[in-house]
Amino acid sequence: MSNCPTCEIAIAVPADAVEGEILACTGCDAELEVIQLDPPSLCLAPEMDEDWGE
Amino acid sequence: MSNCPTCEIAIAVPADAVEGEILACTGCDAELEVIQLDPPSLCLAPEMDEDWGE
Amino acid sequence: MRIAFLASRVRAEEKLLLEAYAARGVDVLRVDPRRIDLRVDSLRGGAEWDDVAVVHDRSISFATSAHLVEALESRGMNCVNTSRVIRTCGDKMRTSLALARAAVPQPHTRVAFSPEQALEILEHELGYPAVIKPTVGSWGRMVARLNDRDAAEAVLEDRAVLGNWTHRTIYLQQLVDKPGRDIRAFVIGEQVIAAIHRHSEHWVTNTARGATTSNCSLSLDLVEIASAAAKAVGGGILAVDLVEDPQQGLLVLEVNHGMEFRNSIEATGVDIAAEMADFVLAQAGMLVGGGVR
Amino acid sequence: MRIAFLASRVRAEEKLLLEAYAARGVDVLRVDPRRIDLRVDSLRGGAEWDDVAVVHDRSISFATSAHLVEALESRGMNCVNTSRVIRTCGDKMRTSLALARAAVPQPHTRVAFSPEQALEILEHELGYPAVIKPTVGSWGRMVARLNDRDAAEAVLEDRAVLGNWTHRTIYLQQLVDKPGRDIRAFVIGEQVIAAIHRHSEHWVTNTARGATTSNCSLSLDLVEIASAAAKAVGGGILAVDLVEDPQQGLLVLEVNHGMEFRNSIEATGVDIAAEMADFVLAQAGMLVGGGVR
Repeated sequence: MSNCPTCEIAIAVPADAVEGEILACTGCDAELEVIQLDPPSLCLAPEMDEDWGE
Repeated sequence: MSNCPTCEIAIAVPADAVEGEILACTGCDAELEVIQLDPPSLCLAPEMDEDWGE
Repeated sequence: MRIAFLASRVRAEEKLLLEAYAARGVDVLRVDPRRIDLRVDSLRGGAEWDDVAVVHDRSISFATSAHLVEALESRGMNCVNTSRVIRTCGDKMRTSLALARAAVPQPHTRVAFSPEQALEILEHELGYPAVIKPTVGSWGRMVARLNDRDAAEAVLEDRAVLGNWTHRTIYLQQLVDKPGRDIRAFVIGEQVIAAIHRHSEHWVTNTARGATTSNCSLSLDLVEIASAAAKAVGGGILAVDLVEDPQQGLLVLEVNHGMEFRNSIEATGVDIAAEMADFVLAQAGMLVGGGVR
Repeated sequence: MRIAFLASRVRAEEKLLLEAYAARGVDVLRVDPRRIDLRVDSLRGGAEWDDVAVVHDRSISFATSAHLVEALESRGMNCVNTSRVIRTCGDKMRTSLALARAAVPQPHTRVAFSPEQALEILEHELGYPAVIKPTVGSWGRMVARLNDRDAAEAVLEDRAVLGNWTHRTIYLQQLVDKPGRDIRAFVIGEQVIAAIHRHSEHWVTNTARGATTSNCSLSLDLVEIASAAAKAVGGGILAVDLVEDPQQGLLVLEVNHGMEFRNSIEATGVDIAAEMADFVLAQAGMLVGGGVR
């Protein structure tokens, strides 16, 4: 478990999560990035930049 | 002769001027571009862009 | 031997790719570009790269991709895609030129370097409706439909005032009267492995903007033009976007070097991640006769 | 046969070049990029280019230069400088990589793709004072000296918040303790034709920022490193900026593809415009035995 840095709701980081994965917060819908796995730690995902994409 | 589009002072466009040449206004120091030679016509030169230079 | 996998944001695609490598027993060095300390004054250093046989780039930023891959290539590393392909696909004007050099059909496309000239082209050549696209960018962002001169003047002024210098190259295109859908063809190496239709009520048919997908059968025409487009930009792992023009037939809109494909696996029945992983491994001589070496 | 001269803003340099061509009796097609209607979907069209033997690019915008020259090269035209050279010189990270590949000495230089990593590099590798430069840009603009961590944090945050995506590639360099001056060497083809010292009380020694110039004699060392730098980026008409480091000797800072030279003619006694014009004409086979054909 970890907490959303925006709304502080507890979030279960899936067992198969990897560093860099994006999760949607179940409380406030914020985009969160898994920055560490053990112990799980979340931060707000960076905003989309203009040159991002495929 | 032509007039500065900013301060309206009369400006003598040199005989050897070419299209695209930049003149400094003698009245207000504005950067002016010669956009036409015959008859001479001046406009405010575009502002410097970030990727301009050598 | 191992592969290096460049990714910051791990999307559904990156998870599928990492799973594909794991299923093949491949040792993967995950590299987050945000944490790389890159020497550019010398090609020495970086012992962790010594046993990397091939680099699979999945960076989400065009600038990062292009710069980082070029730095790794400078060290002699084999990268998929190559920096040349990334730079060509990441800039729509350069893509158009590459397609033109290979005589691959595309919509009528013009470039201007001033808003005044852009308006001239719209008024006297392309007509309305037309489309303006930023040369760099994805997911349909800032791709705008110009239905008349008023719209054109507004958008051109916006970008001149609000945009940065990369918006000064103004890329204009005829609007193709497409039948509510476009086509995305997945090309790996020389091979078109699958294609989808993207359907939308909106004139932008991008899944990032809500388009739905269905399988698209691989006609001879489609295979020919999609593989020609991929070859034109330098080849690799690519997604070619096409439209069906009622008069001109299939036209290539763009070629993507960092394609997303999560919605295309079910639609096509093709394991795109597996095909990609096998191609990358083959580049490093790590895949022989269907197995990992 | 004639030459095409690409320029929007006509600076002192462009006037000198046009005069040099006029003095040689060369027919010049002046082309203002702001008024070009450029087809990129096909290589046909543009009859006015048919009798152009060579293109001399003096566009002041990097994006315009790179895009337009590549489009003209796609039509088979011979351009000075080439788009490859423009793209390498116009991006400091790519310049550094090109110099590194050719083992040309340069200051310690690192690149980061996140502000956090940039701070790591400053704290643990480069130390303070250090220099941050935008990868694209000239005239010393946004080249900032970072004397401590506070300055680094401020500038990195500014560029992350206020900058565009081209600022996300963070280029960091050791500050060279130069003796109040740097060197600019003019290289045409394989030849170093002249060099100047640029003197300034300010640590940025750029004439656009008030530096004064004096002649710099062409030592064997200088000629060797400047011509190696020019060759490393692809050759052409180039200005190589160097600093004299007390320990490391001559180091290359950057290579300019669209050099200014108005203040260097008197200082060096070399007619730089004439040398440039002759080089361009020679590329087109228009200069034979010292005269124009």
